[in-house]
Amino acid sequence: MSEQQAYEPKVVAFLCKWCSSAGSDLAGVSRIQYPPNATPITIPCTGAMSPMYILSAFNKGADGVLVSGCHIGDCHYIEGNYLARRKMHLTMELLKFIGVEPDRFRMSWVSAAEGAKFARVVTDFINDLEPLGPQDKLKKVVAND
Amino acid sequence: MEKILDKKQVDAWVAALTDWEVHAPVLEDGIWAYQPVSGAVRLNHPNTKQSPKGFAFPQREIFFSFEQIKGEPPKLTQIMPQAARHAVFGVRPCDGRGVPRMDKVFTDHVDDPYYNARRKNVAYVGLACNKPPSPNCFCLSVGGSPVSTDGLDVQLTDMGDRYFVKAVTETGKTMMAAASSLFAEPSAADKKQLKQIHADAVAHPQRKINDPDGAPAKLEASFDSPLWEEMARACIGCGICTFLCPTCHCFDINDEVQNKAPLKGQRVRTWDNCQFPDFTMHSSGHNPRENTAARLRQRVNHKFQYFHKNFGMHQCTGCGRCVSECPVGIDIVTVVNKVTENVG
Amino acid sequence: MSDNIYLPQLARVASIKEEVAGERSIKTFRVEPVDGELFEHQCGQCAMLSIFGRGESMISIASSPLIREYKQFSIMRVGRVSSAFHELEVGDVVGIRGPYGNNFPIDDWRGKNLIFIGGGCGLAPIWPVITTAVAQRDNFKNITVFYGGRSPRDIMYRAELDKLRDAADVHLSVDKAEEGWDSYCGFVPANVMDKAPSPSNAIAITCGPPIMIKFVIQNLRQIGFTDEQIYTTIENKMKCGVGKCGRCNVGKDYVCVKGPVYSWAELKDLPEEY
Amino acid sequence: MINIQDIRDTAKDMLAKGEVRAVIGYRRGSRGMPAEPAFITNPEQAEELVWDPTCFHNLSLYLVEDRKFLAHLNKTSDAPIAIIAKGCDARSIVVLLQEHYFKREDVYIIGVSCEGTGVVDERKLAPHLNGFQATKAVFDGDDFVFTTAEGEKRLPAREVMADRCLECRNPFPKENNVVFGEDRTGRELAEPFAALARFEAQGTGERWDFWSHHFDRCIRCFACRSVCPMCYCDECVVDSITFPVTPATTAEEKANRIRWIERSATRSENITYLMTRAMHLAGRCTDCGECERACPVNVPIRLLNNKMEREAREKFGFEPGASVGGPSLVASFLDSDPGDFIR
Amino acid sequence: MTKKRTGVFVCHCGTNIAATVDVAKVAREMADENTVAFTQEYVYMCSEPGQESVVQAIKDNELDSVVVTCCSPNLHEKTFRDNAKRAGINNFTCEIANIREQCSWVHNDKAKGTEKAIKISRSVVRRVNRNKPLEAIAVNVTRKAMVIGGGIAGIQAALDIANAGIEVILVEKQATIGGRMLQLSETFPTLDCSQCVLSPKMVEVKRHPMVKLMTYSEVQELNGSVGNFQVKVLKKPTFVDPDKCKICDHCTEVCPVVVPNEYELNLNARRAIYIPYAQAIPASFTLDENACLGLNPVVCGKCKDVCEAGAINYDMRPETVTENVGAVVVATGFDLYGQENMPELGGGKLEDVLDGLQFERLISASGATKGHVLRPSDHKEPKEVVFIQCVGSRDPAKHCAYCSKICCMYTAKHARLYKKHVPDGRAYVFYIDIRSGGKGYEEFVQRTMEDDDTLYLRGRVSKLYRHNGKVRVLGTDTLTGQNVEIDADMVVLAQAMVPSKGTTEIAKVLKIGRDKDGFLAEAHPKLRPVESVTAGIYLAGAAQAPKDIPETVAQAGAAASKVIALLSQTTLSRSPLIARVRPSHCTGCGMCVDACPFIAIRLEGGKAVVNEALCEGCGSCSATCLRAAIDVKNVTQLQIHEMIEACLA
Repeated sequence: MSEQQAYEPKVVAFLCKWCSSAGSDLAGVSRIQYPPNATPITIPCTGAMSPMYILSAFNKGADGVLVSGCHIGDCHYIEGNYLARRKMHLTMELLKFIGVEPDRFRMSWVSAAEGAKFARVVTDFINDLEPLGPQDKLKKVVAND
Repeated sequence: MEKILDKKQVDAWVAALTDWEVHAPVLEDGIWAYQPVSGAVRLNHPNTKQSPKGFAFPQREIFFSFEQIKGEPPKLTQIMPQAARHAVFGVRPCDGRGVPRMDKVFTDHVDDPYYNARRKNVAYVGLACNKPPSPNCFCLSVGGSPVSTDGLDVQLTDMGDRYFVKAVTETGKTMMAAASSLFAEPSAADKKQLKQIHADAVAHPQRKINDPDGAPAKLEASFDSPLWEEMARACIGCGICTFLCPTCHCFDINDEVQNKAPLKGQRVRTWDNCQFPDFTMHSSGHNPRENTAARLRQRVNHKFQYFHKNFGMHQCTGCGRCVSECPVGIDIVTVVNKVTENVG
Repeated sequence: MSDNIYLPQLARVASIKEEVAGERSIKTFRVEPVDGELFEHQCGQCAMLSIFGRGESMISIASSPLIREYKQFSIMRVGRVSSAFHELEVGDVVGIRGPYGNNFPIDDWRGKNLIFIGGGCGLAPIWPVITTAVAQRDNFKNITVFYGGRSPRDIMYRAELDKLRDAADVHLSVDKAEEGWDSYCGFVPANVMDKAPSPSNAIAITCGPPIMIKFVIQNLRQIGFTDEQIYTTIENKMKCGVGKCGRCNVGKDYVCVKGPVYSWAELKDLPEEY
Repeated sequence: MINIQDIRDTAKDMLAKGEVRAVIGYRRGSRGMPAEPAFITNPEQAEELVWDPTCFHNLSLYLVEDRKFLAHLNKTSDAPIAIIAKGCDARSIVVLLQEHYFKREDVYIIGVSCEGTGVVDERKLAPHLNGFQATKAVFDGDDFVFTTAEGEKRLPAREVMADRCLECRNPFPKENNVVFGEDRTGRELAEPFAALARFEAQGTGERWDFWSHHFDRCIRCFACRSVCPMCYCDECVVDSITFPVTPATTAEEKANRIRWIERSATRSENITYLMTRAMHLAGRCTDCGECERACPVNVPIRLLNNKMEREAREKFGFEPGASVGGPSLVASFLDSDPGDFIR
Repeated sequence: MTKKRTGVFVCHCGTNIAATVDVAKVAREMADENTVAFTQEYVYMCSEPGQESVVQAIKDNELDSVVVTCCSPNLHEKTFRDNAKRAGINNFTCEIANIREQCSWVHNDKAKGTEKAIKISRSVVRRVNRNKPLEAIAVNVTRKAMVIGGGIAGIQAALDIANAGIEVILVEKQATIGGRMLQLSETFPTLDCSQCVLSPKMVEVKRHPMVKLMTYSEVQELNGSVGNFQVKVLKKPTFVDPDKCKICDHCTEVCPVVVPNEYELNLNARRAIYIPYAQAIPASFTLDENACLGLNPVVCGKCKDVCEAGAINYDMRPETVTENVGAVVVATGFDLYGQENMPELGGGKLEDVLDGLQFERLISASGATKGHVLRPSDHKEPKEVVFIQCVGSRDPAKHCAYCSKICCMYTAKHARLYKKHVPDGRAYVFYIDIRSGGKGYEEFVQRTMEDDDTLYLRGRVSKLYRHNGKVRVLGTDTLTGQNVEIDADMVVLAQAMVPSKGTTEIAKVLKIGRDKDGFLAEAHPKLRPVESVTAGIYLAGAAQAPKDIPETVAQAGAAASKVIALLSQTTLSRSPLIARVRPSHCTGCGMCVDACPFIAIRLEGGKAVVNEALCEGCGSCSATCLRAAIDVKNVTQLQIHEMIEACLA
């Protein structure tokens, strides 16, 4: 690398298929601009969100991880997001506990009708990640000791 | 070369070893571990939690990297360790004796280039054990001694306010020569005292393997003994005994991939452990050593039978780490004694 | 070639043939060096094959040492690396290092009757001995090959075996009768018992599933073969191939160095850790 | 005070009558002070049983081993196994029962109450012994008495007791078939989660400095996992040294194991391993402290588990090992679960 | 086994994608993936030539899987999966990478947009690499439907379904069907008699051979899935045998217990044994267990004594029946937003302040006052009545954010009817604005406004309180900007429509979603307005959103036709993306069983077993399992793992 590249936070965004992914579609249909740093992965439901995915994303070098699903009570699968809320809370607490900046992980409820909110959530997240710099605490190091 | 070094001068000696990165045991978070030091070397440790084997045989060694663009042959780049020269201070005699045993494994039949590259850059400055640092020491039972110089480049013996310093190898002499002004010639009294300290050290009671010489044959005869199962009953199959052992050398080789397309990754060696169930498991699921009994038997036999048959010496050096650190009290001394005492 | 024992040489897949289809499929690969030449080997030796990014696996070399242009490997799909092999296409590049282990003492067998007994994918490790013996036909007396699979579809090297009939007695078998199969039906050990080859001036070489080997040896001894007349080859999980990684030992021997070829006389006294 | 002879007699009696297959308890080890697990199958051996401050092992681990062994042989239990269980150990058994790992009738719980005391922490003890090693430890009221080459050394139990015992609120094995010692539930030797609270008072940076240092030290010997009765998976999702491979396992399945982490004991991999373990123990860990005790390089693993335990208790009102019925922490939820962290 | 051969088809979508994503670069990068055997870009992949080229490419290149990088999968997933099938490969090996809605439309920077599009596409290529060919699951259909709620919506849906020759069970919580419509006096804009319109339909329900009516019954539990639901219904005891009851009314005459009459919205009282309305269906009395002195002949027993037909039976017990149905229509209706929520308007404590429904009963010929407008406090005819619209509606800060849609209309109707009953009366209507979209609606309101004694005041009412035997109304007329103070004899509040209490309960029981206001959520606001998010459960009437009768009837008909269409199939296909257990890894801990929202997993022989008919594929089990022993097909943890890897490469 000839020059130090400007830091662009890399985010993996896990979106539930029914609400948040549809919400992001609505943001698209509404042409609401937001930073391109978050790459979406659609999962059936936030209930399917294994804490492993979050740890793994950080392990592979994500600067931030976003999990977004249906509002409480709106889950397509009735209670998947309730289960997710508990799991994600624990995961987040554990990450904070070992000294990962709280802003590295974010969870939101974005319904299919909340395109603008989706854009805002991503924008806020990227804005919050920028001052933190690259995430190298949990990131895999390749070189020999 | 035999010299006297005032304990106050140890730091100066360390400072004079400018060609070396000096490591010495440091107590941190309740455990003694070798760490880089630039002074303040106080060799008042019992023994380190981990043996110094990692200097030549680290937990992780990158063999080579590979890169491949779709449709093209992969490019391999050999990665040889570019380690600094390490001078390891405070190596206990048992760990010193581990060094030639590791050398044997990694140079027998064919040379291991990674081990050799690191090994040639490590010097071991040993510290004789005036008394056993652990209640589970048994070096005398395995052909060693608390004052052994095997595998060491320099041997220090604590004589109160000073060390009796003995160069064992040419490297050791060079290291002492790097600060020759710090060293004094030993007086006759010093030599007499050294002799006495060494004699006392050897006389100090230790745990005992009853028939170390008969062990290879007796273990061979006890392969099917029901005792293995009984002794391994509490074994949890963790890696403590082998990872802490100064002579356990088993390893695994894996490809670590950073990127799938275009392919980018390294082939990496990591420590492995014969007590892990997958160690010998075939892809089919068939496992030649399928239970803890078979695996304990393997560890004990490797140390006291197979290695002896191949190299004429026990692989165990009696440091006692596996005994002290086993979370469930599996005690290789007891195991060897129990198994062998039942054989005529 | 490098003196780094862990650094593989690159080899290009020259041909792929599916021997056996299905869940336990077997494919035969011929590989050629990308640059220079590949190492020389002896009958019964193995090589460590790599697919970069997936890992290494020890595979016995299934081609005769007399063939210098390529090396042949027949690989059953069982795990991570072998599955990766089964995804290869002609022209793909793999890694290879070796040769590892000892070999069949074929030169000591001149003038003898050779009896090969293989089952399943166990034909591959003894295939170099068979083909070498056939290539040097005059050095040996009778050559007999027993080989069996679960079903006709599990018979590997089918065409090659047919060609072999000119130079050797070939006795094929399948475990279970099936329409269109006119050779022996039953297990390989039973076929051996059925044909009862003479132990006189003979060497029996067997390879296959452990249970088959066990009964083959039992039957051979019953026919009159001595332990010294029976050879087999064993496998254990291997990582380094050079006697250092510590996992393939049977007793004091590392199979990657002292094995994989053993006479039954040697093997029967070793612990059964394979 | 528990009289060990009572336990021995009970064990002897049950073995003699054939009511149990074996009694898992503690006996003197051959390598100094710590007791070691004992597997007693004939009545005479019952005399070997001991009960002292070094009985730290959570023996329920061996119930797990037993089930695995029986499963391997395709057998079911023909008689229960008796096991000596402290409060925390008994809670582990409850979690295992909750997870249907074995049946209640397959285990006979010989409960031992820790009463007003607990087990010794060898790391705390060491500085008190002037470099000598203890060969024996016994309970004596509020003290532990250690035997060393120098003679007997009496120390207040609180000074050398494991933190988890000091912080333990439930030193009594509520789930039991027979119990020795009195119920002193609610005894307070130290504030629960005291160490955790002190640690959490620090800032993000300090916490990271602390943990990164510890994570770096991990050698991935997996003693924490091996010694844990809750880590009974046949194949660990993060770093597997055991595989449930059967003749029916397809090549594809074997080839497609997910490699969440590498075997290299580097910081990132150690973190992912230890964090995943903490996540997987959330709501299941009963704070027996064995992982931290077994760790040869003193990684404060218990602190991670403790954090999860406190979150579960305070945010979700969940207590691991409290009852056999009821769903697990992460398989259930309440309407009142905190959600204010969600945007 | 051979290497996957995936084709990647990159759509420009005109310039919709191509303007912000370098589509050629996306195609080039995808070609570097090991499993990609073919790439192509095209201006409109979904066009006829585009689709043809996909089919052709699959055939020509022997592709076994397809990734189309284009718009949202909601739009063209089916299109391209159908193409895949047409080309002879399994449709579930085709996946969509959304680089339009989730990328090109929301980013300006072409370099960064391209980079993101590549990551998205690559992650989907990696996913497809592990996709298994799957077949949709066929399930047999139970040719029977259930309609929950016996109001006009439910009645209409039930009749429509029944008339198609499909058996239908109509479940009603109350003692009679008819619902809210039965409580109305006359309906706008035609002012025809509500009961006259409804009664014949109620009778038809009663008599229809394909309708099984279950009144005084509640749905307690629903299991199963589309095509095969098992519904548990609790039949509450009425203690009166409807077949024997002659509706002679003798029982009420002797009943000593008097309780407020909820059917008359507490404007009058009823006895413990009662019939809701004269038109009730079933035409039978009901004994209110809670009000009765104890169902005990020793304590009272008067009704039983007097019943010549012997219809009264104190020994009736609640009964739970399980009905198997293939589809469910939910038509559980609305309630009015409680007056207690509006303390400034009296909080429901001012006697002469009524809500819209109470006023309906007041002016209904069958109501408490037999159609005479008499105010509750003193039974005098009110001469000045204030009607207030938008009470609780359109007030996101304090109450309901939405418009209740019908209040403008019924308030106009109320004013008209009031004037009809009290010609010398004066009506005031406070409104925010008038919403009268609907056939004849605007004309209706205009006519009302034209009445000299009906005064429309644009503005809100800030306070109601008792003053000298009247209700003082403090408000503002925003047109004149003046404060208005009226001493009214009676006030009628057009309370917002809210989902009925029963709607809230049924949503939980049926596990169907509700929107932010608590109304039942439709599957898609535009395209699937009568379907709930759960397949096989349909919505009708005001439980889904405020609506008037014609709309309700239309929606009920639509729901019915959906049911008919569904139940005219003999088998249904369900998504095969459901959970799969790896028995070797399962230890039978049961966490997945607890986590499953659909009760689709059970333990059998110490292993988890998925009921394929119940599993919806949410994946809650896989995230809960500690051993990775359960996965959702084609969304496995391995696939997600590799997608994460691809996103971060």
